[in-house]
Parts: sequence; structure tokens; C-alpha cells
Amino acid sequence: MKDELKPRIVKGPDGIEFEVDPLRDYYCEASPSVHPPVYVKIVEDFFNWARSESLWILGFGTGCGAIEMRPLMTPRFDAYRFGVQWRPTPRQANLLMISGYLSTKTLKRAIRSYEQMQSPKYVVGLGSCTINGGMYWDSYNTIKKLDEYLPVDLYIVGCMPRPEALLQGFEDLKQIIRAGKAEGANQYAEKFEWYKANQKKVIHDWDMPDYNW
Amino acid sequence: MVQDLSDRSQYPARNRDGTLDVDLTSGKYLKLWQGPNHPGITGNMSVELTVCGDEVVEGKTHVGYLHRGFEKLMERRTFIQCFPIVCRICVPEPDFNEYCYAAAVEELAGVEIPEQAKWIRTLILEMGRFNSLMMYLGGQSGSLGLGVIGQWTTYVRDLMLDRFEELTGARIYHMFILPGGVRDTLPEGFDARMEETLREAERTMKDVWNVMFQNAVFRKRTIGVGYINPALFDDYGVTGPTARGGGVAKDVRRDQPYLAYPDLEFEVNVARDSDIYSRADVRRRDALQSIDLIRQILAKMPRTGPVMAKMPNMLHWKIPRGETYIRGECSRGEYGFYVVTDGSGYPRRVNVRGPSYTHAMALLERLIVNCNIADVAALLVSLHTYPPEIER
Amino acid sequence: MPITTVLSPFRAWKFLFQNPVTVRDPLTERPGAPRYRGFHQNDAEKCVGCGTCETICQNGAIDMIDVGLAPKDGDSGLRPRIDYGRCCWCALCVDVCMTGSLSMSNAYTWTDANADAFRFTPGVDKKPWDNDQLGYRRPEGHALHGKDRVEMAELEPEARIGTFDEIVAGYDVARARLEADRCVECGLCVATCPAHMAIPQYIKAVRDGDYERGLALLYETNPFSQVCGRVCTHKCETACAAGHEGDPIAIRWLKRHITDQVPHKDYVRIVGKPKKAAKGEAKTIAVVGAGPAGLTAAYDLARQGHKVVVYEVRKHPGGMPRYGIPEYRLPYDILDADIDVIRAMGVEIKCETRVGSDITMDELKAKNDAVILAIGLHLGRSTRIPGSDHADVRKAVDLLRQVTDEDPVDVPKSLVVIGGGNVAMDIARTMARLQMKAYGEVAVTVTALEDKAHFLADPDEIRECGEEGIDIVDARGPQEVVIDADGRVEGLRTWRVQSIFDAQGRFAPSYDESDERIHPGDMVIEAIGQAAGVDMLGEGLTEALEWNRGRIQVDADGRTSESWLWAIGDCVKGPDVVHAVADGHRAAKSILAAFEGKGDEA
Amino acid sequence: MQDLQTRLAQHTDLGEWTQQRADLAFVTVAREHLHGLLRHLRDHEGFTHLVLLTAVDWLEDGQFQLTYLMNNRAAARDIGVRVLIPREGADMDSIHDLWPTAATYQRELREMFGIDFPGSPRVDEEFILEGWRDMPPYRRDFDTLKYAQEEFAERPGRVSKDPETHMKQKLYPDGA
Repeated sequence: MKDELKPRIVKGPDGIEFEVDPLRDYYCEASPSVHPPVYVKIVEDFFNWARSESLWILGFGTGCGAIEMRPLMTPRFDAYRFGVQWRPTPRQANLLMISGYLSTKTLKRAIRSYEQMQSPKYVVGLGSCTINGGMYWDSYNTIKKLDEYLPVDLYIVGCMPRPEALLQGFEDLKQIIRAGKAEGANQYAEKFEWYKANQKKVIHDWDMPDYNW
Repeated sequence: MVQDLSDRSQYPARNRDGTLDVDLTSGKYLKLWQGPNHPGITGNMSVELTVCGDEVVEGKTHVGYLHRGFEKLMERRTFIQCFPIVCRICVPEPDFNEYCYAAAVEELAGVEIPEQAKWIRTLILEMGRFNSLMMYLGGQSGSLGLGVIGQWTTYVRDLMLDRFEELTGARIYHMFILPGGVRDTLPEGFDARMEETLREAERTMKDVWNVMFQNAVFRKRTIGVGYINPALFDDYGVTGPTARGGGVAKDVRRDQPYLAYPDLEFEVNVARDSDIYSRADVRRRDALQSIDLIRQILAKMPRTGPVMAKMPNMLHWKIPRGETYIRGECSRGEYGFYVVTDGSGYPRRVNVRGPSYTHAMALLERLIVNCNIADVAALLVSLHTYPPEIER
Repeated sequence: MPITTVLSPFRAWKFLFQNPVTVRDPLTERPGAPRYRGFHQNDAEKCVGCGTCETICQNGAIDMIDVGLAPKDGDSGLRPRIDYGRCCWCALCVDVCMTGSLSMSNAYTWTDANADAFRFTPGVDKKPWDNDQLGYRRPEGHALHGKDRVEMAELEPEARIGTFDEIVAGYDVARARLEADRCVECGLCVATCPAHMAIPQYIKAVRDGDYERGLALLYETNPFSQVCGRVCTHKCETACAAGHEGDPIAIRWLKRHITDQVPHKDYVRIVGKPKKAAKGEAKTIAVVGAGPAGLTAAYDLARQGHKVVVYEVRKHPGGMPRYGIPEYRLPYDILDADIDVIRAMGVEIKCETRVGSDITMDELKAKNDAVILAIGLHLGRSTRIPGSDHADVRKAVDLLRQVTDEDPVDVPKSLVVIGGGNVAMDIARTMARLQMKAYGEVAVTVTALEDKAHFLADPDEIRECGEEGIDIVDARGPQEVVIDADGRVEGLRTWRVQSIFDAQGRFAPSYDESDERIHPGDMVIEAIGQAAGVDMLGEGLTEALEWNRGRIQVDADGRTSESWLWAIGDCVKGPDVVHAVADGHRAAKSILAAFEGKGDEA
Repeated sequence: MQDLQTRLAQHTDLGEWTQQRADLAFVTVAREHLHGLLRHLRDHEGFTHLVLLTAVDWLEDGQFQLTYLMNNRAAARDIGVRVLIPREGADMDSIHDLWPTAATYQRELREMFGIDFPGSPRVDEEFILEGWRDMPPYRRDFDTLKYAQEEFAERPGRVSKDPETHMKQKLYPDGA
């Protein structure tokens, strides 16, 4: 565990000393909860339509697939016209693109990023390596099945998928969301223990709270 | 005008063992992480900054977010099986991996590749360099808030990717240069379409010059900033445009020519000031030079003859014991593969030496001291680092 | 800062007046490039399931799975299933594909919410891109393994026609390694080889230069490895995956290469000593006929520690390989070397012992726990055309035997051979050599019922015949041996064949009688097939046995209706050495099984 | 590069000299000569650029080979200096005093091979890996596939058949 995360006595600017336990004091540890749909179907459908048409992606390139997002952000493919845009912080994003393999080191950051995002939120796995390890199937440092660690709503196949395939993926994700089937975030809340166990199995230095939103 | 600001002798104070005396609880210092959640174009790495006010007192580079263990994985793949995997080591400019790996294996196995293959390889490497530099220009301007350059250069890069696609059959990971030569010849009508792309590229480069390099803001924020003392170049293994921006005409293409470079005419681009602007300008001229080189290659290359040397059965290809180092000049500096074979069908050891390895680690950590927070991103980008080649 | 640096950026406003570069409909407007490496296609008809794609895939993305196709010669019936959770679209599988069935379309869009959906068998599971015309195909001339067979030195026709020296020289080590290097170790050949020899493994031994391991592998499954290395009909090579886009691997010559590289004195050490049977469990077995089938069974049984005696009517053991195959194809000392190995396993061979007269079947039955009948086909069949009973109308097998035993042969100045099989070629070429020795020129005509496209003989044999000056006339039906006034054979009268089989597929040749020719010759040799001589069985046994169209009825393992008697080899099956060897193995196995369990049977 | 070999041999005990190309040679030296030789090459022979520092694991011989590759740009030639050290408790003298950038290489070697470089800055800090508990992964006796299979879940449902065995089972199941 890093030094700054260990409990310690801190002297404030006013000269008073107090105890700080960063993991307890700096984060909220309440686990996630399931968001049920609203009672009226037409309202829920409207919500889903609205959600589907504003996919805000967290600008976190976890692997090589990130390079094909650049063309999407620029005029040639221009994903913005489809309601897709990239945001610099998880707080503003509802779609996490896992752009390829995740090393265990990045997995930890990806989990934290995901948990900081607002529900309803979606995860898309990009490329073979999120499905079954891809070409890093025998690597000691990358996870093989993304859905063991994060709830995945859609996979786009390719190594790496082209921008056009990504656009198709966004369209398909919109369909899923509109149909009310993009239940990844709720699934994560429901099977929270299971996901945590899987995550902790591969992240050996777990120096963060179990849920950090 | 330019001074070496990286002198950390006075501030902050040091402990007796030489480490910095930074007391985070004093309220005077703050720890700030840049990345790994994408600090712009540099990819997935992070810099742990300790700042005092808006001045950096210490910076530590953290890498490993993209580590896949290529060097280990290659040890359990046959020589031909290594070929698809090497390009993944560096995403924006994958072809250098393919070339260096193929050339190293060919040298150790005593294979001479056909003439046409040499030229096609050179062509691909120059196309790759151009693409990588386009990403850099967008990133460098973006790091200073000038987003429009990235919009243009990404478009031109994408046009070049179209050329890549029709030549190699893939956009990003081309997997075209394999041990023994290249997969195929140029497709029909390639030259004309390439010329069109190059014209578009030249137009964009003019716009880039006008809007980026002739821009008061950009100049103000880059000239004199991020100075690297050329005396440090050898200490920190600085190569490529980063060195050339400081007046040292290091260019492997000229120093130790390979492939078709002896037959091509080009000047090594050099600038004097060793600041961000100089490095950016060298790279801009490099991109123009790539355009010129692509034209030269297409004009001079032979169009007949084989593109693959006669090879043994790849399924059980064994290479006698030996070791070698192959280098080339990629868009960021010296790129090299150190390959050791032991007589079996698998490489004994492959070590990839990317320029980012030295630039983004020891050098950056030194340069970043006393830097302004707002300049960190620009400085980082100006070293033109791609993290996957650091950790592989 | 000069003022221009403030103004210059405003030039970007010009883009206001330019057309946007945006692709309007990126989902349909941009198909992959003609060479694009998109999703896989596989021509399941063309694919032979050799699994080379699986071998080369560095991602372990390919599984060979059973799609319900029945395996057959040269096709395992398996087809590659690709896991797109692994694939990296490097196309090495396409580059290495032995048949060229695998390719890639230029389709590249596939999304699914279910992670398990990304596995499919191209060409079997229907996909939208199955019929796409564009996409990556292996470029012309691009190959990851050698397509052309390494040439082997052989005697030129002029040099070989005058002698009985062996024609092919065998590979030297360097060439053998080059040839062995082409093998992709798919193992499709093993099922086709009647003896199921460990072909990929011994080829690997050649590649590694480990000839002792290679030899041990050979003698594991074939005690006639040296013989087969020269004269095997090498059906394995027709099954070879490399034959689809190039020459098949020279499996036979590589086998021979192994046997050539190991000194004969080391053979027995490498093959290993026979087992010692536990006390009281050693049985005795008699084998009638020292041909490949009988000796193989003897070898197997002796290696298990049993006592085997082989009875052979002729001067030397070896059967058809000795008496039927000419020396220029199979030198006698090679055969002897193989038989020496068999002897070294403790097999006793009694030559010049005729079963039926010197010792009867009843005696054999009484003395032994099992008897194997491996008498081969040594009686030549006759065409029974007019004049075929003339003294100068000879049977090929008899003549070949005569040559082998070095009995004097009256070599005619010219002769005609009837038959289009390998025996016909053998006798034609043998007589041609004798003619060359006696008269300095060759005058041999071979007439065959079949046309050239359907010849039964190996293409190599036919080509070499031609090179040696032998005239091969195809599609001729023999009608009469022409005998002149002095009672000497003058030639053979033939009609042109229109068809050999009738509509029901029965043998019923029809002729064009207007196309008649007389092939001149002082001798006519019939080489149209052989029969077994079964007189030695004796009346009682002949009665007792079950028969099937003139052949002894046997089960799959060669066991006859009499539980103590097995009949194997050409006399029940045919048609070549390696089948005989396989038969020998099967019989030995069945006999051992009989010894094992059921004591009542022997 | 003959001249260089002759000159170097005058004051250092050179081991095996391998001329790989006209402009690239490898030479083996004993570990105690390394520092002096590198300094000499840098200061007097113009090999000022440290290209790379890496290790090769010769597991069978129980040795690590460290390769220090240096480049002389003016003369356009490279020399690789090999040092063999025992695998057991491997450690080596740091050269960060000659090239500060060597500290990065040494940090990597420490982490990926387990070779210690006492005195090298931050050599014991985590570099690429995070929370790694197994043996250093670049060692030859570390089996990455086995590790990956034990550590990470693979998607189930994959089976493959060997054509040769499959045909054997289908066509001649009793082996005959």
C-alpha cells in the first residue's frame, strides 16, 4: 500500500493534529444499488431514447484500440453527429470503451473510472482481446475475459476494430439501450460481490476502497 | 534567451541522502497525477507531479499500463509467429517493429531480401513516419489548446491510412513486412492515389504552418520552453528529432543507412534552439521530407521481380545461434531490435529499444523540474513518446 | 512578436467556404479495400482439414472441429473454427493454407452483446460475407512452405537401359532435409498408409538428422521399410496435403533415405531385441510363404517372444518383392537386409520346403498353435486367346522368376507384352535390358486395354518405359497370337478398344474391329494378372474352408473359417507390399489376441 | 573494427569477439573489467551513446548475459559488451554514473529479471508491474502460459482435434 493511503496523524494549517485514514475518510464506501425502471413504460422508453442518443464516452484509452477513436473525434467520421462525444472525466461520461486488452495495472484504473461514472452507464469491449484474451492470450499481465471484471453491454470484434465498426457498435448499443436491455450497471450492483472477488483475484495490491464513486 | 531551467540545486531542499525534502503535510506541496487517464496524445502513462504553487518540484514517470510482456511472449512463438505480434508494440507507428524484427531475423538466418521488397519496405516506413508525425503535430498543438490542428492532421493521416489499407490490407496493424520480404507488390493505380493524398497532405502542412507555427500563442508558449541542454544528449540517450532540435544531426537514415535510403536524396533536418518549438519545427520538416521521400521512392523503385526471398518452411524454421542489433530512424528517434537466437525455432531473447524509453523516463523526469504545470503536457508531447514501446 | 503571427491563424477561416470532408454514411460507404483482411471465408469443399492453420496461429484462435463430415483419404473431415476472441487478422492461416481454401473477405463489422457468439466455422456456419468477392487472398507466389519437390538424382535412360543397376540414387542428406522441411506434419497421410506408418514423425527425424529415431519408428510399423522405401505404391503421397498446391512430399524417398543413412549392422540394435515370453507362454507359429505378409506376421509374433518358422518353396525368401520386382527397382541385397532384421528377431526361415509335399498342412496344424497362410499370387493368368498356348507365349511372373533365379532366358529380338499394370512394365523393362545386353537394341511393344489416362501402372513407370525406348500402345484388345507357317510366333493381332466395361460396370470390352493391327514380335508375354496356387492345402482342408469367389474367405484380421488358420497377403487381398505388411500386422495382432484370451481357439 | 579490437586488447582482457556485421561487434569481458572498459569506450573511443542495456537468460548454463550496446555515431559503428553473471543471486555494478539513463534499464532488469544493481537510483521501485508476486517474468523458467491460465479465466468451450488422431479414431479405431 502506498504511503499516502496509510492512516496517519496530520497537522492541519491551524496547528491541530488529527488522525486521517484515507481509505475511510476520502472515499464513500457505500456499495452500488440497482436502479429500477420507472413505473410508466412510456416514460422509461423516453428515458432510454434520451440515454441512447447521448453516449458520452470517457476519454480513457486503455489499449491500442484508442487510436481508432481519434478519427471518430475528427471531421472525417465525426461521431458527434450521432450523439457520441468524448469527455475528460468519468463524472461526465456514461460510456466506458475498453479499447482492447487491459493489463492488470490498467484494470485497476478502469474499475475506478467505471465506478466513478454516473448510472445508467455502459461498457463496450473493443477488439478480440476483451473477448477471450486476443493475441495476448498467454500473457501474464493482461486479463482475458473482460466480463469477469466489468459488466459488458456490447463487444465489437476486430484487432483493432475500424472507426466504421465502432460507429456500427454505437448504433447497436443504442438499439440495446432503447430496448431497455443495457442493464450492465444494475448487473454490476446485483453481482457486486462476484465482480469484486474476480477483480481482487487479479489485482494483487488492492489499495483502494471496494467501491469508490 | 534560452536557459537551462532544469537545475534543481537550490530548490526544494534535499535530505542528506539526496532525496527531495518534500513534506506533503506541510501544505506547501501538492501531489498531482497526470494520467494514466490519457494526458492527451501521449497515450496511457502517467506523471506523478509534486507541485509547489504552479511549479513542478518533482516528477516521476509511471509506466506499465500497457505492458503485455511482448519480449516474453515472443520467446514462446516461432519466428513466423512473432511477425504478427511485433507491430503491436507501438501503435501509431507499428511498421518499424515489423521492419526491425524482420531485418534482425533475416540477418541471423543469412537471408537476402529482393530489391523490390527493400523499396516497398522503405515506402511503408516513410508512410508510417508521416502518420506518426501527423499525430504528433495534432497532439503538440492540442497540448496547448489549439485543437484544430489535430482535426486536420488526423484527416490527412486517415487518407494515408487508406493508402495503407489498399497496399497492406489493414489500417493500423499492417503486418505486411514479414521475414523474407513483404507480402505483395503495390496495387494497381496506387501511385496516382498516393499522389493525390500527398497533395492534400502538402496543403494541410501549409495550413499547419500558418495556424500553428505562425501563431503568436503557440510561439510564445513554446519558444524557449522545454529546453534540453545538448550536452545532456549522450547522458540520456537522446536521439531523433529531439536531438536534431538541439542542433545534433543524428539520423540513422544518414549515419548508418539501411534499406533504400542510400539511393534517396534528403537533408537531415536540424534546428538550433532545443526547445519545444525547435523540436516541433524539425518534425514538421520531417513530415514534408517524408512526402518528398515517398515521391522519390515511387519514382525510383523497381516494379518487377519477387518481393519474397526463397525461404525455408516457416513452420519449422530454425536459426543458428547468434545475436544482432538492427536499428532504424523512426519518427521519434532510434528504434532498434536486439535479437538473440540459440539455434532453436524460437528467439532466445528479443529486446525492443524504443526512443521513448529514454525520453519519457530519465530525461523527462529531469526536464520537468521547475516546469510550469501548464507546460507539462506540451513538454511531454514535445518528446514525442509512445508509452507502449517503453513497457512493451 | 510580429503582427503577422497574430493574423496568420485567421487563415483557417477559409475552411468555412470548403466542402466538409465528412463521410456521409460511414456504415455503408466504406467497404474494405480489395486486399482488406476482414472476416474469414473457407471453401469447405476444398478444405481437407489438415489443421496447418491451427498450427501456425500464434493466438491459438483456431480449433479443428468435427462438423459431421466423414473422414476419407486425404481429408480428415475436420474444419477450422475460428475464435474471434483470439484472432488478430494477420492472415498467416490464409498464407499457410495447404489447399488455398481459406481466405478473408473485406467485411469487418461484427458486434454482439454475447461474448460467446464470436466463434464460427467459416464455410460451414453461414455468414453474410461468405460470398464476398473482395478481400485478402494469398498473393500469387507467396508461400510459407516449399511447393516444389526436391529433385533426386537418377540414372539417365541411356545409362540405365543396359544394366540392372538401381535407377534412383536416393537423396543425399542436404536434399533430404530440404524435402523433409516441406512437410507440415498434418498427419493426413497416416490413415491412407495401409500400415499406418508414423510418417510425420519419421520425416521430422529426417529434419532433425536423427536417423536412429527415424529407423526405430519405421520398424515399429514396417519390417519391410527398405523395400517400401523403394517400391511402395505410396498412396500416402496422394493424400498429402502439400499435393494440393504443389508437389506432395516425397514420403517414399524420405523413408528410403532413413534406411540408407543407417549402417545395416546397426539395424538390429536400433530396432531392439524381441521380448522374452514368460516361461511356458511362448507359442509356436508356422507361416507358409516368406513374402512380406508372412514375414511381417512372423516379425511381429517373434518380437513378442513366440517361436515362428517360415516355410518357403523357393531358394530365397522374399516372395514377390524378390521374384516379381526387377532388380533395377529393388536390389536384392536391400531385400536381404530387411529379411536379416526379421531373422535377427528369431524367425526361422526354411527355404526350398514345399508345404503340401515336404510337409503337409495337417502336420503344421498338429505341431503349431497357429498357422498363417501367406502364399501370394504366383500363377500368371492367361488371356486364353487363340495361340496363347504356344511355347513362346509366356507369363510375366514366370519370366521374372526365371530372371531372378538367373535361369537362362532365350531373349527374343522383339516381343509384345499384353497388359497395362506395373507387372507389364516390369517385364517389359526387364526384357528390354536383356535385349540391350544381347543385341544392343530394344524392341518391346506393350499393349494395354486401357487408354493412357486410365493406365493401372504408376505414371513414373510409364514415363520411364518411354524413356527406355519401349513402345506403349494403349487401348488395344488382344485377339490372337499370330503364328507363322513354321510354327513360330510372329506377333499379336489386336483391335482397338471402345470401352472396357458395360453399362453395369462389368468387365465386357467392346472393340472397333475395323481398327486392327498386328504388333510384330518373336515372343508374346501375358501380364494380365495372377492367381494363387492353392493345391498345397490338400483336399480335406480345401473342403473345410469357406471360399469367396475363388479366394479363401477371411475376416478383417485374416482369420479363416478354421480357427487355427489365418490367410493373409496377396492370396486373399492384394495388391502391393505395404498392404501385405498391414495384413501381416493385423493377423499377428489377431493371433496374439487369440493367445491372450481364449485358449480354446488354437 | 579490427583496429578497435587490437586497441582494446592492449589494456583489457577481452573474451570472445564476435564480428556480427562490418559495423557491429560483440565482445565478452569479465565483470570486473566492465566499468573500466565502458568508460574507456565512452571517453576515448567515441562510443558516447548507450543504445541499450539488457539481459539474456541462459538458464541451461545458470547464467545471465548482460549486454551493453554502445554506438559511435561519428564512426558509424556499434559495440556490444557482454558480461556473464551467475543466475543465483544475480547482481551487477551499476553504470548510472556513466549514463544517468542507465538507471531506467537497471530498474527494468531488477524487476523483470531479478538482477540487482546496488546503488542505482530507485532500483527497487515498481516500474512496469504492479503488485507482482511471482518470480521475475522475463526469467526463462517463468511459464507465462501456465501463469495466465491459472490467474485469468479463459472463455470455456474450446476443443480441438488433431487430424491424425481423429482419422485414426474414425477410420481404424482398433489400431489396425
